[in-house]
Amino acid sequence: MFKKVLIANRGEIALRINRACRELGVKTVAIFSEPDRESLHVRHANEAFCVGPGPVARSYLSIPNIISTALITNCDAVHPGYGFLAENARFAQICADHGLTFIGPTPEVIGTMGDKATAKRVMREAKVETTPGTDILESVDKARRAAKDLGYPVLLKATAGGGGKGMRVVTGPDELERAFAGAQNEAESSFKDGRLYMEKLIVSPRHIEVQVLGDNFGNVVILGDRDCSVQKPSHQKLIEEAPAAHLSEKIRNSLYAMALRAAQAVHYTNAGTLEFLVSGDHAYFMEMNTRIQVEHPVTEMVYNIDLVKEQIRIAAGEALGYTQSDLRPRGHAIECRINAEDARNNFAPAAGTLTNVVFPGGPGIRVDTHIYSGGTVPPFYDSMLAKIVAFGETREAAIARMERALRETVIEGVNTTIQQCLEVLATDAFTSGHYAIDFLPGLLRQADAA
Amino acid sequence: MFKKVLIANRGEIALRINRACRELGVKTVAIFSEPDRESLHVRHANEAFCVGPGPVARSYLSIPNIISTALITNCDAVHPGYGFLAENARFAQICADHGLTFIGPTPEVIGTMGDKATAKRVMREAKVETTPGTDILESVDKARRAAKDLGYPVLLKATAGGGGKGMRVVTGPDELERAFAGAQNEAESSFKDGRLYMEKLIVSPRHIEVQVLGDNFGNVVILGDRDCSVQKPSHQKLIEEAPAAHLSEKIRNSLYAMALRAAQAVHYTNAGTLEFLVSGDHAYFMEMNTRIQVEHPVTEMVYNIDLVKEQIRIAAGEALGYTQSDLRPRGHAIECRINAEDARNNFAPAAGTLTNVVFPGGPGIRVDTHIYSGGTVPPFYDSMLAKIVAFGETREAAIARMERALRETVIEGVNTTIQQCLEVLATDAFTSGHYAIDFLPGLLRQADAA
Amino acid sequence: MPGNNVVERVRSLVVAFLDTDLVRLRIERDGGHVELRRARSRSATPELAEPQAPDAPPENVDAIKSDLVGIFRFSRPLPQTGDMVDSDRELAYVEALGIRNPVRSIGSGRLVSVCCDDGQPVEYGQTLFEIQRV
Amino acid sequence: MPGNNVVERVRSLVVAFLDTDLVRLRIERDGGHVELRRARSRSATPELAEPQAPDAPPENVDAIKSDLVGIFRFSRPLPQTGDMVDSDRELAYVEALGIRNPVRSIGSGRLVSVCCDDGQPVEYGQTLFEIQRV
Repeated sequence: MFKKVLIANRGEIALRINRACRELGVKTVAIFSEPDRESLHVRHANEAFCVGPGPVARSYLSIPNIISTALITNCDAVHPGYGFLAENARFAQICADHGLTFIGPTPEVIGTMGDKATAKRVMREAKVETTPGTDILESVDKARRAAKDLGYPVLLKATAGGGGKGMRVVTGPDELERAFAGAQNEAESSFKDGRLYMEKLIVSPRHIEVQVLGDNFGNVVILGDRDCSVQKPSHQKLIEEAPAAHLSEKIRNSLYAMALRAAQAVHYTNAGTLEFLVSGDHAYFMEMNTRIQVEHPVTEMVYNIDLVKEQIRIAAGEALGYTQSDLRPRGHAIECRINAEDARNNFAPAAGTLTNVVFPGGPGIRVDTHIYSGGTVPPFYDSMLAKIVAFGETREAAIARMERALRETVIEGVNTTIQQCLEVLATDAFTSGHYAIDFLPGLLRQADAA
Repeated sequence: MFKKVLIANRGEIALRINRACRELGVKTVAIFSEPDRESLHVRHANEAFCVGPGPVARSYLSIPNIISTALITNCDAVHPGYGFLAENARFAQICADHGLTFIGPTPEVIGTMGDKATAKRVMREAKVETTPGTDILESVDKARRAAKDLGYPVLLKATAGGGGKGMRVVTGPDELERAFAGAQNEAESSFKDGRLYMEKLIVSPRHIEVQVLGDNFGNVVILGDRDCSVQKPSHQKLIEEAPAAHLSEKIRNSLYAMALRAAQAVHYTNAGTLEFLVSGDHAYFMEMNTRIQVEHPVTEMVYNIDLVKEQIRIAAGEALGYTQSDLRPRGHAIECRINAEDARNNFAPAAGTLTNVVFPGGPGIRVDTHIYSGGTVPPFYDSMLAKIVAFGETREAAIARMERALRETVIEGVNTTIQQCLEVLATDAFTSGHYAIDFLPGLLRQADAA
Repeated sequence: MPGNNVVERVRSLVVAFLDTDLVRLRIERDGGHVELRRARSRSATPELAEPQAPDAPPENVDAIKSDLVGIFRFSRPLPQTGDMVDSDRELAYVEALGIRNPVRSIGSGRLVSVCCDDGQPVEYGQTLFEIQRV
Repeated sequence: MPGNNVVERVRSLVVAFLDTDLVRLRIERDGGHVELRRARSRSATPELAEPQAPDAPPENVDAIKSDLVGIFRFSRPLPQTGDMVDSDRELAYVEALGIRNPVRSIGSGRLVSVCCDDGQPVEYGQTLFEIQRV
């Protein structure tokens, strides 16, 4: 086991990693930016070093200062958490170059999965279903034939694209020519590369993801699924649950089989998540996150496994202590993300001083948070304040528990998503478990119209 | 199911009951004393009524005001929690007389178990082992013969006794005459009744208790055991765990069998706990608590059962939804009681304003508390501020988790038992699981001597 | 609480009270209470005295509070704001567990507010009436 | 941040600053900073001026801070308290990832404190030296 781990993150996930380390008897080094000096993750670590000012580029993304901190404190490993440097293959490689174990998969796997085109190709080779699509389309005629083959609606995408630039939804042949020209022009002006390809548009899909864990000895286990379809219009997740409701055994088995093939194909090590779009009887691979996810606690609760401890054990060279058949999920868990955001104003992030903070407790409630009464929310970072997780023997019990927990929660000083989460929990769509990724945007439009 | 429940308590247990009710869709009415107006249990209930001033005799023990509150708010049931009126048979009867369901066993069973002599007799009839002892001893000679039969050390006790008055430990025949006279005089002057009886003194026993649950249809289940041997010199529990460590299968089976016979003998309904002294291969019944215990969360964590919801369901006339063979404990849970007390000064209780309160979170941690930053601790009540419960797959993992959770906990404004709990956790006796009820008093004497 | 101690406590309370801007201080504890009222300030110059604001609480007003939990009911004749009341007038009763517990004016004065409706549930310590002592 | 806005902000900052008892105010933000210092008060009468208390911070002192994380090492000649330093004197270096990053006096003055030991790990923003500008 490691002697000392540098936690290259802030906020609740830095605390989460600190907890796992302390419980394993591993010492910790926190890094922090100047406005985070009074943060709990700083207070709870064995040592803490300021690595830069507020802006992330000069602190939590400052690879030289982070590596230097790890070296002068004699750390033997680095846990990147999520966000920041967690999926930066170069950072993973630099850690290795300095004799530090990066707690995550290899730089090669991070690189492969980080490049969406390469990831899709690798997945197809591993017989994982990906969204049907084409190669580069040289002309509108070729696009027309491709769309007919795929079936409308389709999505035109710029091969150099990103951030929605050079992307067009095409619902029928009438729109194709105009959409093609528009996308081409936009791609040309944005990326100086007007080449387009086409994908089938999956209408009203569910976002279902599968948790995998692989050790350095070729053992891979699947730790079930999570439904993360309650997403803001920006596609950021707001509420997640495990397991996904109303998922047919056929789809579930197919998802698990694909995830296992994918992990084995790339010799995946450590924790990772395969994200799928599920529509009807089809599941399409979207991307793989080569890190711990924000929503990992729901899986921990139904599997009674500490995923972050598992990450550390695996990175330290330990073999998984169980096989797939030992793993039995139990009950149901739901997570609500409590963000410093104004849900009535397009989830605009808020910063400020927290005048009063009271979290819920009692049976089946887990709270992961870095905030406290009198603390501040700096303007530089992710707006997530807390994750409230509720466990119940049944999905219904978990929802009832989450509702009472949210009603117990007090956060004064900034706007939060508590009320928005309560509104979601009260809908028929959510209580019945029949919802897809267009659910929350639709609910918000209704609220705006009312 | 009930429509509305009156919660006849305060503090964390009032919140605990409120949570169970809310999750079951049952409305709640809180009662409170004047200094408790800003308490969380008041804030979270659907309705709340002040029933008197600070002193308990005029508020939380004011049966007329409590019953009147239940009636004018149209409650159909009353949950007494623990302490206050929880084991008051008369209160249970008054509830029934006013058409209110008392969430607990029948007044008759509460009365039987509340009278220690009757309880012991009933237990012996049910073939439950009780501390060996005698009837009234008319003379020193009879006492000498009885002591020889029982084997020294023995305990002389006043039949009218209480609070340690008229009680003497006798370690050998030389001390008997003097002890008999002393106890007799003390009993005579304290109770105007000098009659004495004798019990075998159990040296350095463990306090092990068994949780039972019975419904109104004769079904009884055993929900395992708890070790509550970490007790202050006043015999108040400080740390509890489930299951008890190093309990032989023989003793465990015997405890469960006795608990089952006892519960069946009195047709026990609702939640109850049988407390035993365990010494070597022997277990002696001490008393039965006919209510929910402070330490119930450790059982909830290893059995994944909500005991307070079960209490409510049973009282509402539902049958247990499982049998003994469905119940499988898993892992290990430890509870630390965080009291407003000065452990360095004989656990003297403290009152005041809480200037800063931060509770631990993350995986496997449960916090039951009514306190918050800026709240007050009135001088009138029990000094318990919070229960921190840690779950782990193994006892070792639970201890490591508890330790990190206690280190994360911040309570400023009053002295607390956090440091004392950490000191216990660090001892060889506790980590090895080999400790008895004289463990904490011995540790405190060592600290005083040092 | 020994007698001497009480005297000492009240003395230090008075000293502390005179050091404040308060005109009235009432401390309730364990069923007893102490009340201090400041005499009209001798140093206040008449020129500076302003007419009392309309929403300022009238002076010498006692709250008649409920000492139990129950349903509030008016007694007859119906007490009304402005009524002059006798020293032991029964204004209302609080019904609890089938018993009518009378609410009396405890001293005479003018009824300045009726704080509850007939049939309303009331809690311990809830103000039922306010009476201006004359 | 548009230029006009900056001027406006500084103006209101100056107004607020003059309203306080502060003699120096430094605000750092996003890598930039604003510093305000009060001229010797014209209204201060010499009779009232007391000798400076021994533990009061000396005026016109700049902290030389580390802008990276590493191991602090003195340069030669060994800088000592009381030394007069030139405008670009290399006082020490912070070694990080095998690179020696020099720490300079950034302007001349008298070295009033040496805040770190040789070989000590230092963090971003940690004060290494204090220099009194003359």
